[in-house]
Amino acid sequence: MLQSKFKSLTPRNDVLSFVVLAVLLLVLLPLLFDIFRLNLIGKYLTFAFVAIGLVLSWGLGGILSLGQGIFFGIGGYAMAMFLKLEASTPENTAIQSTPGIPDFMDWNQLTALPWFWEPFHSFGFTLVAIIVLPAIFAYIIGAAMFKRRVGGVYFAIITQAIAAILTILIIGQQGYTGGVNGITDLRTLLGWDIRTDSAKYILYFVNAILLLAVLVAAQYIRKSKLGRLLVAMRDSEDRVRFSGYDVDNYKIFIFCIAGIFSSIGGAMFTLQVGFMSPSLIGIVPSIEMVIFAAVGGNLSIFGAVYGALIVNWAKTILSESYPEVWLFAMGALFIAVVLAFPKGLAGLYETYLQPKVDKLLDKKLKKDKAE
Amino acid sequence: MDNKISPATMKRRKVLKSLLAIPAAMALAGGTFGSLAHASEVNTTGLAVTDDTVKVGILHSVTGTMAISETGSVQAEKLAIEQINAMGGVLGRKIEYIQEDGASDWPTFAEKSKKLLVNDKVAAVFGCWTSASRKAALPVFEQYNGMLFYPTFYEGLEQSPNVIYTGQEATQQILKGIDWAKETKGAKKFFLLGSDYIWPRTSNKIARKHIEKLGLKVVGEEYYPLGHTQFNSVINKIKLKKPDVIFTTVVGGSNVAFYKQLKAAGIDLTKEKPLVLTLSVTEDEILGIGGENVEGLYASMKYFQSLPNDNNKKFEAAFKKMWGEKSVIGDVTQAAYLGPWLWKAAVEKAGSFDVDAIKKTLPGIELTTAPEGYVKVHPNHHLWSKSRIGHAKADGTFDVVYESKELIEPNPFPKGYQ
Amino acid sequence: MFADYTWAELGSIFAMQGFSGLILFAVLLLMALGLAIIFGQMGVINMAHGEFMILGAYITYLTSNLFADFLPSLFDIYFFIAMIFAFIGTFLLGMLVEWSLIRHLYKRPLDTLLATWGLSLILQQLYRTVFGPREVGVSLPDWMMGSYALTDTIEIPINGIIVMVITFVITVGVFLFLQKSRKGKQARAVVQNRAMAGAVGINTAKVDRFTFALGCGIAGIAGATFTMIGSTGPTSGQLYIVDTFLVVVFGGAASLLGTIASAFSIAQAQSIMEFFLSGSMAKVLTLLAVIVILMLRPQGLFSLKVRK
Amino acid sequence: MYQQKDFVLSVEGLTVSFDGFKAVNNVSFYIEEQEIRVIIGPNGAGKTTILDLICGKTKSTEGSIKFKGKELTKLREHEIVHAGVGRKFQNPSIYEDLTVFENLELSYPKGKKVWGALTFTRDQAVIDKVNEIAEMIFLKEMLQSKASLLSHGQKQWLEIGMLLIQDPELLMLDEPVAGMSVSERKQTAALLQKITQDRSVLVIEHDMHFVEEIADRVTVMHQGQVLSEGSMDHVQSDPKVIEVYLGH
Repeated sequence: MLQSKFKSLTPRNDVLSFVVLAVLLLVLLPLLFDIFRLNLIGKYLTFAFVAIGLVLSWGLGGILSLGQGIFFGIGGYAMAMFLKLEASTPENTAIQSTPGIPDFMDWNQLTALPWFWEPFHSFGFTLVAIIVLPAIFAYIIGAAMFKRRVGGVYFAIITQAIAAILTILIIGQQGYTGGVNGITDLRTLLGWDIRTDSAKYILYFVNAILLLAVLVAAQYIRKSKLGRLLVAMRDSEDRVRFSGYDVDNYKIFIFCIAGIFSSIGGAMFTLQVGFMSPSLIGIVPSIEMVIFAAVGGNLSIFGAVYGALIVNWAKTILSESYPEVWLFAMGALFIAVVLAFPKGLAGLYETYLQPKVDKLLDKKLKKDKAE
Repeated sequence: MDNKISPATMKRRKVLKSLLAIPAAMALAGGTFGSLAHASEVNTTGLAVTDDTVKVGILHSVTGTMAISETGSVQAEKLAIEQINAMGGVLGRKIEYIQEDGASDWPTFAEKSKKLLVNDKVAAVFGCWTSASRKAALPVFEQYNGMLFYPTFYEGLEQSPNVIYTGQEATQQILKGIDWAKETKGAKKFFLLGSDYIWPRTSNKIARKHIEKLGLKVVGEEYYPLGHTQFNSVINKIKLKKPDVIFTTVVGGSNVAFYKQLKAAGIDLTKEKPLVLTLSVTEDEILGIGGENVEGLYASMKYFQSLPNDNNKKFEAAFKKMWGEKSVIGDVTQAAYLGPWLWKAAVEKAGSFDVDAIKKTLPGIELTTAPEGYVKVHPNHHLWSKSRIGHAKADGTFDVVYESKELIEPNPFPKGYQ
Repeated sequence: MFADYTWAELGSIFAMQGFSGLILFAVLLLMALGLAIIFGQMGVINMAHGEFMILGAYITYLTSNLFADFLPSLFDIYFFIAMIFAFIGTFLLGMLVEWSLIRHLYKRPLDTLLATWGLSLILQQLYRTVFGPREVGVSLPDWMMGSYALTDTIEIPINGIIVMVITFVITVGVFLFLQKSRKGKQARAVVQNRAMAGAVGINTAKVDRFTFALGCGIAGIAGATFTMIGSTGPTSGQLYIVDTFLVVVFGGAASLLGTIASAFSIAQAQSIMEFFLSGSMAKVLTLLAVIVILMLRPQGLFSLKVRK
Repeated sequence: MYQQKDFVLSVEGLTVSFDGFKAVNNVSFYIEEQEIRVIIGPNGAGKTTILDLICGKTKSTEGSIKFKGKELTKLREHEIVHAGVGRKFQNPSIYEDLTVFENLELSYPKGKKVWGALTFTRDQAVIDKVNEIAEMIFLKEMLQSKASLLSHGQKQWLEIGMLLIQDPELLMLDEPVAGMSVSERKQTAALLQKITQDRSVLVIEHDMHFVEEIADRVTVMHQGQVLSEGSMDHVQSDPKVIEVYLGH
């Protein structure tokens, strides 16, 4: 009927993908791996937040940002600032010249907490900041660029430069930011020790559930008229514009959404890994995040999750066993993704596996189809 | 932190050790120590220790931008481990190392530290190079009670029961160097230049305080982003300010650019007008810069390859035998070499691989065979060591022109310099 | 900050500072020229541009060893031969890369970014395997390293002059090539209208390969030149990539004149700010200024106004 | 002033220059309600640029464009669309990755703000309207096909359909029959007859037979300027027009 959509987007397949992923994340992986590996997987999954955002903005909207590390960093730093303040009680920091402020500030002769750190005493504010700050930042960048019709390659390079600037700034302003070392030695969240194994289990599940929630949100956007508009804009931006849409606003919106997703990932990264540093913001991590999305298939939000998991997994395994060859392998992988299977893992799945899955499902769901 | 060990355990361990010493092991052990205990008693915390092997970790960047700097440390640690094994190992056990790549990425260092401690259960880890990588890994070592031997000279401001800092902290490297510049060279005006991150900034802070304490003057302080390659502007500023000493803490690829451009701008280091005193150029860096470009440079650190003592001659010969005639040894490389030896001494003194046991024995451990000369572990887990000034020659080596008489006490939280 | 100085001192410092700005201009321009062809003319986002430059630097290193060992008498001029080798080496690698990689991606510019990023990882590891992870020191003949004392207080770095001369020659060469030579005209024709160029009998595949390889070859020359002022290591190339892209984009991607203007303005801005501010802040402010201007004028400094 | 009330569109003194080259130079013309106006002229005469200027794709250097008394040169593209101006491009520009249904649905005048698009639901009114338009543009059977599968002519129709669903008061068509087969052309002419009944239309066309068939009045452009204007017979007998066409 009219409600039916593309074959590749049929809800049935999406529901299946979602269930499979949920079972994998919430049941299989926790059963299969010890907490050390599970914590690593949790870390990889924080990059999946970024990759999902990229699928929306790049895959759907055609907006390639090479600066998603900016937003990952905003969320990560917001959370890290809160945790650091909690860790810097006057008792814990008694040996400092100014007890009660983070250690790196003390080393840099700050004698009072900078004003912009103050609100991060509040957990509520921190949570709001994790969502609102990236949205504001993305809005400013997006409004400035899209209103002036900066797009494509230019947008990619400018966002990359912004990531570079942010890194230089954070490293240079070490008294306020912890500099190149980042914000480290984070211990408790509202009094709850996040370093214990049980806390790591819980954080893993929180992270996985958040990721699934973000997937649902992404799916909703993709399925809404807005999602179709983004696809339409990629095909023919002018046609959309002259159908009475303010195209720029849609781009800004989706860029903000991608930023918010990344920021949530960053915050979860800080919680699970226990620190945040500029090395997660700069050009290299930002490009790697694009590559997770590309490997997964830049049109598939589920692919993004698998892409982030598999590339990071491969990186860990390869660098453990063959530290000298993993760069070769990574390089080859990126080239292969672009040249041999441009639709990424999702594309492979759609070509080879999905027809079989469909057949299976069709058999079982024949009765449903009768209506 | 649950670093404490119950007194009962301690007692039992001591009793067991004296009772169960296996005489047959004496021959195996090559006479360096008296007893070979069963694995379960020298290791009560489930470390990867068997009756004849013990696992340790080596954790440095083999790939990425830091690989340049960290290679020497890996080589030195492997050399020390091989030598210790040739002498019979530690408590009669051969050291097996598991090497992990930190990939110049700080989260990776944390991740790999955890892998080494949790999965591989290594008895000690030799590794990290940058402060950032150490800061990232440190909570892991504290949480899982591992022992890290960290080789790089660094900014101080840290003291962890789970880390032994085998390089110098900032005051050890800086204070004597500035004293020397004042006394020997009559320096009055200093220009401070560094890469823009925590080590140069902290070092320059200490340097500035000390310079001002001595009644001398800082005429400029400048920082450039890591990896910056254009120094002509700052060189012009230096020319304008006419300092007696350029005190530099520029690192990495920027170093190469800085010295090449300094030379091209007509500042001949051998003329010492101004004199250039660095904390960050070791023999390793000179390989990349080219000896002819730094001839006349002064470096303030604790070790130079040309140190004329016997320990160092043997070390240099062994290093070159293992890693090739062309290899060079810098300050950090030597400090990395100390790690396995300090660990061995502490383990043998404790008679146990347990981290809590060696935490107790480490302070006060001495090495008389260190290439840099005698060193001793301070209760603050840093090393007592000498300050030295080297004068670079065109062939890329240093002449040692100054050596402090006494060992300098490590002072990672220097009062009055913060 | 100038109170204690005589006018003569200040004058000579400003003269030297102006010269520093010019050197920086030459450096930025040389970095960007190759990319201006590859990215600006062909639309290929070559993230491995820095690695091509470093290949040029490594070739220079090898050549210098070769001369030092076998032809010490000619060591004084080896550098120019090394530059030719660097050009040939990177040109050939460029052809190989175009043939194996880039030619499949002309319709997908953003994908070239990913593929060439992969290429840059592979090249970095290749350098590391072959030359070791350490930086190599490229020894240069003595006459290239000193300075020339113009007056008592004004000293001009000789390597700076050499960089400027090389940049000038290469720029003029590229300009003449694109504007006057048959191959250059073909290259421009292909860029402007691939289908039409093919229809009038231009072998577009061949022209593409040549153009890409030429850009790489120029990167190789740049890399060789930068052994005079910078470092040569497996990851040194990454230091250049952001600056290089910004220069090209800021200039207006398709315009060679724009690239020149952009290199000049960025160099002067940075050089002046570096003198009054700390190096880090100068860098941040320069980048910010470039981005703000790009937001106001997204087409870059110079661009052809065309009917779209 | 009173004069303008009768005109749907009044273009006055319109000029645009690209780097000194005046693609449109001091052009004025007026379109009445329900009028079908065709602009003809040789390549490069500035015809498409005129449409670009009216719909806001290109910003004018000088002059004014008034649509029902509203100045368009100050408005942004989507505001011009909301004011009631629809425009079809020369090359069919549709969304190849979406179905015909979705193509039409996206042009439906509802949910055009970000929030509206997020919460847009496909209700019966939308479905009915899409069906009605699809019928009109001969694509009823193709609703669920991807637009990339359509023939060139069908794509042209689809784009026209996308305009119709917005119900604009001024419809601008850039070469609507270019690249069509003879039978398609006939169907299109019929379609245009049907849809132009209650709105004003501005068409660019080369095909003189087609122009004759549909035009109320014709404007001839040459080198960025209006050369002649009037009924088809009038401009065909205008010596200036003859000179330009035959002189080439």
